Formats: sequence, structure tokens, C-alpha cells
Amino acid sequence: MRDSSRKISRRRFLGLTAAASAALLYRVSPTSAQVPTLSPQGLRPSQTRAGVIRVGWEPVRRLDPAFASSDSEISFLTAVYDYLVDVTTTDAVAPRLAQTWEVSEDGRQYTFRLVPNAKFHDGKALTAEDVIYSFNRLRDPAVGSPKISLFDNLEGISAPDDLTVVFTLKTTEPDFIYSLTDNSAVIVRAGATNFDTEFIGTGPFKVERYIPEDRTIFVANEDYWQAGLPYAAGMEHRYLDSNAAIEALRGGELDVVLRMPNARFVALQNDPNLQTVTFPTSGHDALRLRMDSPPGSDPRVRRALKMATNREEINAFAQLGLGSQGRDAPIGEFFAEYFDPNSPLPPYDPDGARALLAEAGYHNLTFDLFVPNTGTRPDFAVVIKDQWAKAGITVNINLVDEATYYGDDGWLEVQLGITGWGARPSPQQYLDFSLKSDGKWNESRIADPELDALIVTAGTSVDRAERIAAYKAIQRKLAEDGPLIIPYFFPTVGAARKEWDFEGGFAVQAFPGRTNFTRARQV
Amino acid sequence: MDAPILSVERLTVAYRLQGEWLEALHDVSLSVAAAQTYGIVGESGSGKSTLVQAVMGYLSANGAVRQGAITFEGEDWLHAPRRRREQLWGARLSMVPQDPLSALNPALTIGEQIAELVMRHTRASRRDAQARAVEMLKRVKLPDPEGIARRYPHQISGGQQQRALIAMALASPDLRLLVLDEPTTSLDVTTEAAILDLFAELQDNHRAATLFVTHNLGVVARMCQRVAVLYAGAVMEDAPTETLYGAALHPYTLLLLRAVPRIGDPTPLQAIAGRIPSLRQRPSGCVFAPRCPVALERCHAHKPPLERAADGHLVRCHRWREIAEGTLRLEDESAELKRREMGRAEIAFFDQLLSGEPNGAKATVMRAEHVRVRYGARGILGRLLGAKPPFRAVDDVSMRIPRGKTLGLVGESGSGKTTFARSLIGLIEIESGTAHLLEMPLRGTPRQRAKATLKAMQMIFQHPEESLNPYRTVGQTLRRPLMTLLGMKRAEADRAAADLLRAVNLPADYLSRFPGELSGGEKQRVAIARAFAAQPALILCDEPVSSLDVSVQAAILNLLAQLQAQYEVAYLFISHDLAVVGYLADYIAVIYRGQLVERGAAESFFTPPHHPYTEALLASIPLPDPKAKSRRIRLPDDQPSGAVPSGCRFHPRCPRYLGEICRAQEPPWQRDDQGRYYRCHIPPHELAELQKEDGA
Amino acid sequence: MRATAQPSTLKPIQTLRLNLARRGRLLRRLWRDAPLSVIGGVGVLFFLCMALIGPYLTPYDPIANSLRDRNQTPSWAHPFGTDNFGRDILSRIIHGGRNIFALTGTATLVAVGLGSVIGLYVGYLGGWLDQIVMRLIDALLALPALLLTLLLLGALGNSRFTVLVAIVILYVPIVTRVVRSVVLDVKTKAYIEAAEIGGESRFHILFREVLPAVLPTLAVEGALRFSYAIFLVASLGFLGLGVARPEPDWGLMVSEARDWYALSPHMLFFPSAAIVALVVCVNLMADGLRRLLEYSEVD
Amino acid sequence: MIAYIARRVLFFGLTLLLTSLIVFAAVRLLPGDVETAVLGRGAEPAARAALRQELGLDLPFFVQYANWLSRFLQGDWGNSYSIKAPIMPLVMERLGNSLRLASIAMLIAIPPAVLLGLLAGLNEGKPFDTAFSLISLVLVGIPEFVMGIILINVVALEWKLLLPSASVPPDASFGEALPRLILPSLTAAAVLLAYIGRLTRVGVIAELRRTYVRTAVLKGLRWRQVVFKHVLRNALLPTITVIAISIGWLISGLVVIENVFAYPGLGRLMVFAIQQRDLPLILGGVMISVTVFALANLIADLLYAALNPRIRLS
Repeated sequence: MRDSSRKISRRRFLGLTAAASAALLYRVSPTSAQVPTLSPQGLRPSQTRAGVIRVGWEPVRRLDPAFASSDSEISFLTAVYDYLVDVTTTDAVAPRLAQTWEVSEDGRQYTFRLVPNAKFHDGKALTAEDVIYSFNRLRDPAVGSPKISLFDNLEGISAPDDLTVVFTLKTTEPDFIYSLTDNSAVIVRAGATNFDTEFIGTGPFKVERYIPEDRTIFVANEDYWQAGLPYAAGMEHRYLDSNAAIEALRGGELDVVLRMPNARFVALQNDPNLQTVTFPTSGHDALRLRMDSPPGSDPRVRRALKMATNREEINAFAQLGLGSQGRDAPIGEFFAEYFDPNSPLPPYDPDGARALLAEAGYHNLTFDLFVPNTGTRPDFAVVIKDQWAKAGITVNINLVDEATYYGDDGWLEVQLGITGWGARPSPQQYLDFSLKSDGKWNESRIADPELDALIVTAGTSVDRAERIAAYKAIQRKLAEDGPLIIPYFFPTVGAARKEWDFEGGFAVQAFPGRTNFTRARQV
Repeated sequence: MDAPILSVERLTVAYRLQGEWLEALHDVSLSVAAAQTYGIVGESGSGKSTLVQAVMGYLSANGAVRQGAITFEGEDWLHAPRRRREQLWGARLSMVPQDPLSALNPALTIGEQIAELVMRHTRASRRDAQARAVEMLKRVKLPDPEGIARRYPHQISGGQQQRALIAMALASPDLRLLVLDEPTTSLDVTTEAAILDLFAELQDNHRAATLFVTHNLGVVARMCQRVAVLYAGAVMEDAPTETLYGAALHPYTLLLLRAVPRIGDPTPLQAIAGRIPSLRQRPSGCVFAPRCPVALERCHAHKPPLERAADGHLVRCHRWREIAEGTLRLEDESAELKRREMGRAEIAFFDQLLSGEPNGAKATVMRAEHVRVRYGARGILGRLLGAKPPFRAVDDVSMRIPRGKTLGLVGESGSGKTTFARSLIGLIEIESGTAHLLEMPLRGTPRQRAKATLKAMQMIFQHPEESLNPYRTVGQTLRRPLMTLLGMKRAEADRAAADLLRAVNLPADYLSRFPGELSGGEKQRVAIARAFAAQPALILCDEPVSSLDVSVQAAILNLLAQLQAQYEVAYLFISHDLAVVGYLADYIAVIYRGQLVERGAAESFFTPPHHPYTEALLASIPLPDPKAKSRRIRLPDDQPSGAVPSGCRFHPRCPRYLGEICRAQEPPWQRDDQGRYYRCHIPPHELAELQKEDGA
Repeated sequence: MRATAQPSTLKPIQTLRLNLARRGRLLRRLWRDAPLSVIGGVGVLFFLCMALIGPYLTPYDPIANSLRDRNQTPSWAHPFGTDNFGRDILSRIIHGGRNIFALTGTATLVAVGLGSVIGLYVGYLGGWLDQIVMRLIDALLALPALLLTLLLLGALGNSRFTVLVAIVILYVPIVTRVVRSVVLDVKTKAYIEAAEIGGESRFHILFREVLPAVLPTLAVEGALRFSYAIFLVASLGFLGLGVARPEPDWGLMVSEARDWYALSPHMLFFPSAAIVALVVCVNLMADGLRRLLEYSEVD
Repeated sequence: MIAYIARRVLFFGLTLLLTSLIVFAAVRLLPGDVETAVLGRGAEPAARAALRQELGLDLPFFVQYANWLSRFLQGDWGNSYSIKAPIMPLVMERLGNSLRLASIAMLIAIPPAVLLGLLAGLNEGKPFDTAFSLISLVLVGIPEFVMGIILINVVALEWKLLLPSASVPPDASFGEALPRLILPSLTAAAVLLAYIGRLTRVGVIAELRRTYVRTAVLKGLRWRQVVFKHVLRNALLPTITVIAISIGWLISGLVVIENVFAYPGLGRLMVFAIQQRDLPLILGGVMISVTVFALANLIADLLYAALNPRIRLS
């Protein structure tokens, strides 16, 4: 179903959920939990590997990095290949195949030094050429990867020597390095083509057997460049829908399940045999109103709507309290340093809202709310309908099939809609795409020069403080009378059987597929 | 007479149908002694099958003995526990059922089915049992007993199956009681005769008591020393055979005997009015009263007791004394039917199979010339798609029927008589040859035929149950032909339909009835009415009475005769029963294996010489008269669906088989001095001689 | 024994034309022999009524949500409790039932209608036409029901209408077969031949003479098809096919409830129960019809 | 007999041919363009055209069909669009799994079904029969997915008796596989049992009414003999056919069951294939399951003929 419409590819890039099955909930994009934060020389004494860790995923379709997108697919890549650089939960970029790197003065040149001892599964040593091939492949229109525009700003890649790679940009872009952490940006063997059948990477696990629609069996990569990793002797990905996965987990048939409906997760939380975690992410659902036509064009209306909305309740209902509270801006506590917890949100006050609307000349206002029928968006819509009713606002919910919602840019046209936004390592893309007057997907048609200026500063300034200030300013503006209502940020959840101990604690990446299991040890 | 093997006293059996108990047998008593054959005669609904089940101690689940007793060899058989009965069944008392094929297990070989009985009751080993089975099969005169023993039921002919069942019934050495439940009803006359001989013969050596249940007065007359006449669940009369047929005292018995057609006896049959009461409508008084021409008040009011008229002669009638004294005569109410004598010309017309002179044409209703009909498909593809192998059912049959006359076509099952009729009316296509109806060619299916043709020829079918649509009222059924063939308006048609009903002696209010509410005879009357609706010139009567009870059959035959006189319609009357045909037909043709073998005017038909086959037929018919000694000409059982023999088709079974010539050449038509034609190599005078010898 | 037939032993089709008393007799007899089948019939009627008038009785909108009472266990206000959207499960089941009846009912009727017409002609005419049609039917029947349906859903798009079409395509062959077999038996009966030689039109013969004999069997077959259709639709709903959220569909409800099994099992229980109950009732009813048919064939 | 066998085989082939035509036609009707499915998005028109050429998509329908058929018969089933792998081995492996499940289900279902049906038939109208009829009726009425969910949650998760998911390790020995297969098999078996049981019952009752049974009884045979030697012989013949037919049902049932239990069977593969509009995969899968079904019927027919003297000796 996922591949049925070419629109989806852009959605993937956007990180919007492309799920159509009830099982698939959110897809969010890279940050990182347990990247190897050890220096190349500090190798731990290799120890006996034990146990096969069994992880439940929805079935994989494409295993070509250029096209892989679902958690299960990315998880497969994470196991078989390595990224050049990874990101941590704290939004910091971490070394992986690149042990060190520096950015040139003008911020247009990124130079990476590769680890010396990385070998592909077929024994060939990793060289700069492989890195260059991997990224050029993503940029090659002939390949047709949806990620192609990630590297629009990339001028070229060069290799002064076998272990050094240099990326040259057209213009400065502080967040460029995040593009190198993209899900698809795994390093493949130079010249490799048929990724759907040959799986040769430098990663911690080798593919022993891939059985489409059933499972993949991995074995530990004995001479993985991070000596001693992985701890497990093997890993198995089982491909089944979330219901079956959860039953299997509870029945001891699986060890880890990272994606499931909230309801399921809540139920699992009090299972004695399981350890569960939830992490906040920057992925969120945004209710947005078009500002280029009444009533949205009237700031009082936008403010009134904010007043009529009880975000806590929405979070509690739609996310069962698992999500982190949103404040109507795409910047949440996930971006700890940019987040402003006391932006001037108007307090919840239905009657106030009613009055304000009346003042604006709107009595019994009526909206058609368009909602993709996936994830918790319907739930969100349902609560809004309920809450706004108290402010005398009527909402007619139109649940539409997701493909239809995004199909033919309908989502950009509707007056009032709920759009899902996947997690991103930096808030900048949200702003660039949807809140700049010339934004690629400016759904709300917001056109505020002041805001535009702030967004540019935030996106380009090399001065950290300046950026932070800009981000906070943006949140303030959006809080007062912005076109968005963002009640929550998705959690990412995970459940694992207690038989497994995760070094540094059981953690799940914002994009669960990026979670790697090299440090899981059987107890 | 020594102690009876079986004695039934005042037996009353009832069935529980939808919550109410309905009596099927009422106060029936009888006793059978060793070596005695005791006949039970009864029409359908008389309760004879119930009696059989009761005697066998195997009533169906919803039946129960309400009162009375059954004693078998002095022991209380009625209350014998299941185990005990299992010991005696097959060992001391056994039964020969009515329909042999369904009575045999299709999945077991004949030998096995006999052997298992032997093994159950004697300590015989399997091999011995098998041997015994073969021996029994030999005893019942089956050719190649070993072969038969190894075969499965569907591989042998009906007659052979019945013999096998008899072998099974007699397999036990210490048999005491043999119950024969209509053992020959489903068989052809010739086979029947052979089987009856077999019984008679076997009886002498097994010496068991025999209870012979049948509807056929002829069979009883021939087989039994004593007969009980059963009607509507009660014994009407019970007497030694001679007495019963000679000096019956019960009106029912008397009427029944007058209702049976007898070979070569033109006197009108006497029908019994009304219908046999169903279980629910049993009268409170004498069960026969409603149909009895001489019933009085008390007959309707009180059930008459079963009285001893003379030694060993019991009768259940309020007025038997009057009958005995001769003061009460039963008037003959059936329509005055005098047989129409046939003139030479007419006979000549019939004799001339292929119309030579044109003047014959105007009299001709139907003429068929060299008609051939084939079943099944040739062609390998046809076979692959499941068609039967080709088989010629009618082979070069020619005949002519003049206006208002009846041609009787006689033959056993599979002789092609029905096929011929169906081919005329278009239900089967004619392979070759031609047929004309009033000089209109008979070709193609009814749909392809002109209204005029359809209108001019109609058909009466064998089974009343099937000839009327159970979902349409009599009115609807009769209305159709009037509207479609005569183009009447609805109202007009309804009126005409009512007239038709009256014509067949049914009340007009039957128009609103469903066939389910009619008795067999009544259904057949409606079918006849429908056939006459379009006032056809020719009606094909396909065994119209063979599935009816004697008392009803007579009425139908008379009705047909009367209608013919009235409407001047011609009949092609098809039957397996020479007596019936002889009663109605002006001209008789005998058909064997798709070919006419003998034909001639009815009045002179029954005097020799005859084609050997006809001779065998005649000899086989059991006469309803104990004194009549039947001539012993028997045919070997026909083989199941064998290929058509070369030369004379009859030669494999022919008792007068000459030799090579019969196998080699088709016999020519020969004419004897009475002007009868037959197809045989034996010249008339020789044949006459031969047959006289046997006759004497 | 050939006891001449009594009014009470007439074919069902006739009893319809006959007076209530007789029908009453039949039913009473049925009640005595197989009370369950009567109960089943009543059950089906009940479901039917619910489908027809239920929607007007239920105070709740099957789609509207009310947060305050989500995931409520059964209570007086919500006899079957509420789901995760606070929708009244009873109301949803009732509306779902309506959809099921509408969909499977129509589908079954169409299939039975088409099937019997084809069966009548093919069976009566016989010959090559018959052979060809039968081979086609064999071919169709060789396709496992669900696969064929999935195939069509893929081909014609995932909609209720497609499901309807699928059911029709699935059941026409089966019905045709059944009807044909009856026709083959009936057409040899003398009364049909009598009609033929009476110059009756083919239409008259098929629909006036033959059809009545087929009807009883058809009734039973129809009932069976109906129950299978319900089954199929439910299964599709469960696989998320043929229906879209938030439509109240029993199968879909079950699959949705699966997420909530641990938190509020009643969400799973009631729709499942509804499906089972309805299917069982229909089967029982079919059984009853079959018996009525048998009665008519007794003596 | 020969004619009978020939006929059956002929029909078998004919049926498969027609079915393949139907399926092929249905698949061709599927929307969503093949090129995108194969080449992925953003492929140049040139490449697309080339592919159309290669796949012969621009040929007339019947030519396409003929080509496909000939290749199919030669075992060249092409590559799956969605899973970039040759179809035949994939389908065959899945078929194997499904058959494993099916056969276990039948092993569980058939013996008791026949036995219970027989007993019920022999005790028609008695309490046992009534109970059997009712229970089987209910079983028939429970959809596989409901049954499956119940079994999983109660047997596997509450009672911890068996394993909830049916995903069996690829080279697991039968022993290892069994505990995982029992639940799904049971689910399938439940309906199967009821279905076959009911029909056996009907068959037995019908046979008991036949006249030859009376003959057998009146030979004085013990009831046991009558039942086992006479009635069963004939009553069980139709059951063969019934079982063959129920295989068809099984194939459908498994689609649901495999999805409930996440069992890597053909059914699950088909649902996926149809969702993915993976034409060759759909064709391969459907055709193979059709063949299996038709084959089962063929075998049943021949077996029936072999066991039934009326056909064997005609």
C-alpha cells in the first residue's frame, strides 16, 4: 500500500507518516541513543557472545538504502551497515565510521577522518571511495532516491586520501551535518548495486538469511571494527503486525518491540516480565488554519481557537499521556536548549474564546476539519471537536484516507486540517518548509516578514546564542496568534523482555529503526 | 394341522404421525403352519407392509403395537428382546424384500452378503460360508454361481438380484418362517413367473411356513393354500384359496375379483368407486362401507366383527349371510361397454404396416415407417463428457393407427415401447425413418412442431405422482392446454376445465385442489382430462394403469374406453400387461428389444400359435384362478443391458431355439391362418404343433 | 404405505398460499422437532428488526465520540460499554448490523436471483451450453473464496460495492449448481414433458412449472449463502478491507478492539459475540427451512 | 472406469486453464502501474518503455496470457516486484508452510469429526446428537479471527500453555515447529471439525434409511456389524468428497488465520501481494493454491471411484 502513490516519497522525505496499516504509527527521523562513544583505540576485551535477540518489526519491502524508509527497513540497515556520523538523544552529532571531523572557517567544508580498521563483511577494508560512492548514489537522479534533495546544497565530495572525505557546500548550512545522519546515509561498498539481495556492509551484524515477509536472521560480525561488539551472538528480525508482535513479546516469542499503538504499550507497562521506556521526540501533529482567508485571517480568531483548546486533555486522550506537552510551536522539550516552556500561550478559557469570537464578529463558527485516518490524528480531531463545541464552534470531522489527504496537495488547500510531522534532528526544517512565507509547504499561508527574518537567522547564523534567541522569539510569536495548534509531541516507546540487559539502560531512538542492539546482553 | 409356526392374534398397530396415533392395522389375526403358504392380498394402504414389519419384529421407529400378540414357534415374539431377535433373524425366520437392488448393499459382493449371514448363525469358517453361499446361488438356479458370488449387485440383472436375495433368505438350514414381501412386484412377467416357480419348487424341500404378501390376485391364486384379504388395515375375508376365488362372501373380495382383467375375456371390468381411505380418514364403521355398493346404515355405524362363515372361512361383513344365500347380488354399475367388432378392412388396415394405397390415408391418424431411435452419444468427446454408450432402443418399427381405434403395444421393460411413443411425440428425436400424424410429419422437439401437430397428439404418463405438477392446482393444470393449444380466454378455459373434470367423473371443486390432495386414481383422471383437453386425434397411453391398484385400474380402463367411444380418439396403448392390453386394444403388437415380433387383431390374438416370446409372455401371466394350470414355458433371466444379439434378437432366451439360423439371420414376418403376423424362422403350422403339445 | 397426502404435508411453497392455520401447524411441528431452528429464525428476525428500527431507538450516534465516557465497561447507560472513542458499542453493533444486512442481504439476493435464472436455463436446456457453463463454474469454484475477493478488491478498488460484487461472483456459481441439480431432477418429471407437448413457452415451463420445485431448495441455499456472506464480510472487515474507519463494521470493530484487549476486553467481546450469534442464528434458520422442506417430502 | 478417469483428468486440466485465464484477467484489471512498482519512482520514460517492452505489457491480452502461461508452465514465474526475488521458490516455501498448517489441522479435525458425526448420526434425535448439532453449529459460526484471538489470549497468554505466535524458525524440526503450529491448526480445525462432522452425520443418517440396512439387520447381524460393515462403507464415501471440498475452505480460512497468527504461509503472502499490487506474485500464489485445490478434488474423485464398486466396475 505504501508505494501506491508517488506523493508518498515526498512525505517520507518530510518524515510525515506514510503508514496505512493500523499497526504502523509514526515514522520519525534520526536522533540517537547509543552510538559508540568510545575512542577508536580504547577497545574493550572481546568477550563471549551469547543469545539471539529477537526483535519484532512490520515487514520490510525495500532494503536499498536509497529507498528504505520504514523502521524495519532502517533497522535492517542499522544492523548491516554503519553511518558516517550518528546523532545522540541530546541532539549532538556523534562519531561512527568518521572518528573525527572539522568544519572550515566559512562553514562550507566538512572534513571527516574514517576509522582505520573498518572492514566490509566480504573482507574488503573501508575506504573514502566507499563513502563517496554511498553519498553520490543518494544524489544520483538516475537512482531516483527520494532523499536526493537532502543534498541540494552539496557541491561535491572528494577524498584527499583513503581515510579522509571532504564534503563541500554551495552555501553555509550549520545543520548540514544532520543530513549526513539521515536514515538512508549508510556507507555501502563502492560499486554495490543490488541491495535487495546482497547485504554487504561494515555493520555489527551479518545477514545469514533473509526470508521475505517472515524474518531476517543476523549473526554477529566477528571482526566488527568496534571490537567486542555486538554482545549478542545473533539477532533476528521477525516481520509481523503489531498485534501479533505484542502477543509474541508477552508470550516470550520476541525480546523487543519498539513500535506499537499507545493502548498496547500502556497495557504492557504493567507486565512483570517486561522493561518499557518512552522517549519524547520532535514528531508532532499540527492543527493548522489558513491565514489567507477569513476567519483565519483575523488574529482574534486564531487566538480564540487557542483559548478554546485544552492541550493537556488532548495529550492525555490521544497520546494517553505518553507524549510531551506541545505549545503550538514545532519546537518542543526534545530540543531542550531551544524550547521555551513559558511562551505566552493564552490560558484555556472557552467562554473567553466565545467572547473574543463574538468581538471578531463570528457567532457559531463552523469548520470542516480534514484529518488523515492514521495514527492518533483522529483522536486529536475528536477532542478538538469536543472542546471547541464549548466555545460555540462547530467542527465537522472529515476522516480521509492518508493517501487522499496528501494526494494532489489537497492537504495544502484545506482550510482547517491536521498534518502529521515526523521527528527531525533540528527544528529548522519545520520552519523553513511550513512557516516561511515562501516555505515549500506553507500550509497555513502565513506571511510574516518578521517571522521569516527570525527563521533565516535561526537557520544560518553561526552564533549559537543568536540562534537560540531566534527560536524562542519564533515560539513566542506562534504562541500568541500563530496559525498552529500543536498539543503534543509523539513519544517513541519500546518494550523488551527482562532477559535482556541493555548497557546504559534500555533506550529507543526517536526513529525506533535507528536503535541498534550492539550493547544488548543476555542475562 | 400341527401347531402353527407363526400366529398373530388381534394385532393392532399404529403409527405416530405429527403427534397423533393413526391405526395402520386393526384387529388382525392369522396363523401359518409349517409348509403352508399363506397369502396376504391387499391394495396400497391396506397395511400389508406394516403387517410384514410387525411379523418380522422390526416396526419402524414411529410405529407401535397397540394390542394383540405375535407368537413365533410358541414363544412370545412380540416382546422378545433385541438379542433374541438377532438370534432368530436370518436363522429361523427370514424375508425376501420387494425391490432387490435397493435391498442389497451396493458396496459388498453378493457372495459376501450371503456368507456373512451364514457365518453369523452357523459356526462356519469364512471359506465354508463362501462355499455355502455359492451352493445357495446354485440352488436358486443362477447360472455361474461362483461368478455371481464375486459380483456386485449392480452387475447383475433384477431377476438375478432377486434370486440372490432368495438364496440369502434360504441360506439358513433351520429356517422356520419365510416372509415374502411383494417379491416379484418389481420384476417383468417372465422373470416373475420364473421366480414363482422357484418358490414353489423350493417350498417342497425347505418346508418352512411361508407368508406371501402381494397385491397381485393372480400370484396368490397360484402360490397360496390360504389367503387373507386385507383392506384399510383390517382383514375382510380369510379363506382357503379355492373358496375365496370360488365362493367369496365379502363384497370387496367379489368386486376385486371382477376388477381384474383376464386374458381373452372381453366382459367389462367392474370398477370399485371411491378411493382407499388414508390413515387419517378411516371410517368409524366398516372400513369398506364408503365404497361398498350394498352398504347399509349399520355398515357405516358399526365395525362388523370377523365371523366364521364356514370351517376355516372368516369374513368381516354385516351382510355376508345374504351374499351366501344369494339373496344379495352385487349389481354391475360400470358403464355398459360392448366391444366394437373390427371389420376385415380395419384389420387389413392395421396389418398393412406401410400404407400402400392412398385411400388408407384419410382413415390414418398416425403412421410410422422404419422408425429407429438411439440413446446415448457416439463420439469420443461425448463419452468424455459423460454420455452413455450408444444403444438403439427402437429398431425399424412401422405401424399405422386408424381413427378411433386402439393399438396395444406390449413389451417388457427395456423393450423400447415407451421410447417409441416418446419419439413420436418429440421427447426423443427419431434417428431415422418417418412418422406422420394426420399426414403432418412428426419431426423435431415439441417446441419445433406446429400447434396443430401438438394439438392432435397428447400423452398419458405412467406415474400419476409425476404427471401433475405438485405446485399447480388441478385448475391451473387443465387450463393451460386449453389456453395455449385452443387459444381460449382464461374464463372460458376455466369453464371448459370444469367440464373436463366432469367428463372424467371428478367433481368440479377439484379445480382448486393441489395434486397432493388427490389419490393416485384421481391424479390419473386429471392427467387423462388434460390429455383430452385439446381434443386430440391420438393419445399415447404409456402404462397409464400399471402403477394403480386393481380396483382403481379398472375404473381408469373403463373411463378410457368410454371416452374413446365418445370422442372417437385413437390410442396407442402401451403396457407390459397382456391382459390389460387385451382388454382395451383392437389390435395388438408385441415388441422385443426394439422390434415388433408379433401383431394381430385383439379378438383372435390369444389363441396359438404365437411367437415364442409371446408364448412365454402368455404362459408367464399368473391367472387369478387357482384352478387354472399355468403352462410351463420359462425364459432364462435377461442379462443386464446386454448388446443387441445378432440374427433373431430373441434367440439367446428362446425356448424354441432352432440353431445357427436363429443366430445368423433376422427372421421374416410370417402370417398364420388366423391372419396374425409374427417374426420367427419356424413356419406357422410347426409352431402351432409345438405349442399345442405344451398346451395339452 | 402410500397414505394419500394431507394438507399438512404439502410443500412449503403451497402452504404460503394456504391458510395460517396450516402454516401454524407446520411451525408447531417444527417447534416440536427442532425448537432451536425456530429460535434461530426468531433470532434472525430480531437482528433484522434491530437493523431496521434499532438505529432509531439508540440514543447514541455510532460515529460521534464522547471523550468523557471512553473505554467504559458495560453499564445501564451503555449496555455493551463504550470504545476508545467513547462511542456506544451497542449502537455501533446495531448500525453495523444494518450495514451487514444491507450488504450481504442484497448480495445474497442478487446472487440467488442470477444463480437461479442461469441454473434454470442451463439445467433445462442442457447440451453444450450446459457443459461450457459448468466448466466455467468449476473454474470459478476452484478459486478459494477469500482469495477471489481479495483479488477483486485489488482490481475494482477497496469499497463496499466491490465486496458486494465479489459476493455475487462467489455465490452465483454455487447457486447455479444447486438450482441446476434440482432442475435436472425435475425436468425428467412427466409434468414437465406434459407441458412441453402442451406447447408451453420455455418461459412458462421454466418459471411456472420448474421454478416452484426449486424454490424450497433455493430458500435453504439462500439462507446458507447469507450466513457465509456475513462470515466473509466480517473476515474482510477484520482484514480492514471493504470498509473504512470510523464506519461501524463488526469485523473492523473486532480488529480495532484487538489493540484494547488488555485494557477493555468488552470492546472485543461484543462485536465478536454479535457476529457469532447472527451467523449461528442464520444457520439454525437454514436448518429449520430444510426441515420444513423435508416435511413436505415425507409420504 | 477408464472413461471416468479420463473425464476427471480432462476436467481438471480444463478447470485449471479457465481459472488461470480468469485470474490473469482479474490481475490485469488491477490499477497502479507496473513500471513504478518495478523501477520505483522517478524512472525515466525511456526506462519505463523498455520495461513495458520487456514485460510485454503492450501486447494484446491473449498474447500476454499465452506468453505468461507458457513461461509459467516452464516454471519461470518471473520476479516479484515488491520483494525483489524470484517468485517460484518464495511461493513454494510459503505453500509448504501453509500445507504443513493445513495438514496438521486436518489431522486434528478429521478423525474426531468422522467419529462424532457417525455417533451423532447413529443416535439421531438423541441428546448426544442434539448436543453435537448445536455445538458444531456454533463452531461453524465462529469466524477464524475471533477463534484465533480467543485462543491466543486465553490459551497462550493467560494459561501460558502454548506459544502465541506461529512464526516458525526456517529450518526448525517438526518437533520445534509443532508447539507453534498447534494454536493456528486448532483454529482451522475447529470449523473443519464441525463442517465435516455435520456432513458425515447427514451421510450416516441417509444411509441408515436405505433398505439394505434393513436386510442386514434382518440377517440377524449384530448392530455393530451392521454399522461398521454395511453403513460406514457407504456413508464414508461422500465424506471423501467433503474433505476435498473443505480443503478449498481451508485455503480461504488460512488467509485469515495466518494473518492473525503472523504465520508465514501462502495466505499471508497473498494478502501482501494484493496490497502491493504485485502482479506476478499474485498470479503465482493464486494459481498454485488453485492447483492444490483442484488437485485435491481430482484425487478425491479418483479415490471415490476406486472405493466405489459402482464406478470402479463400470
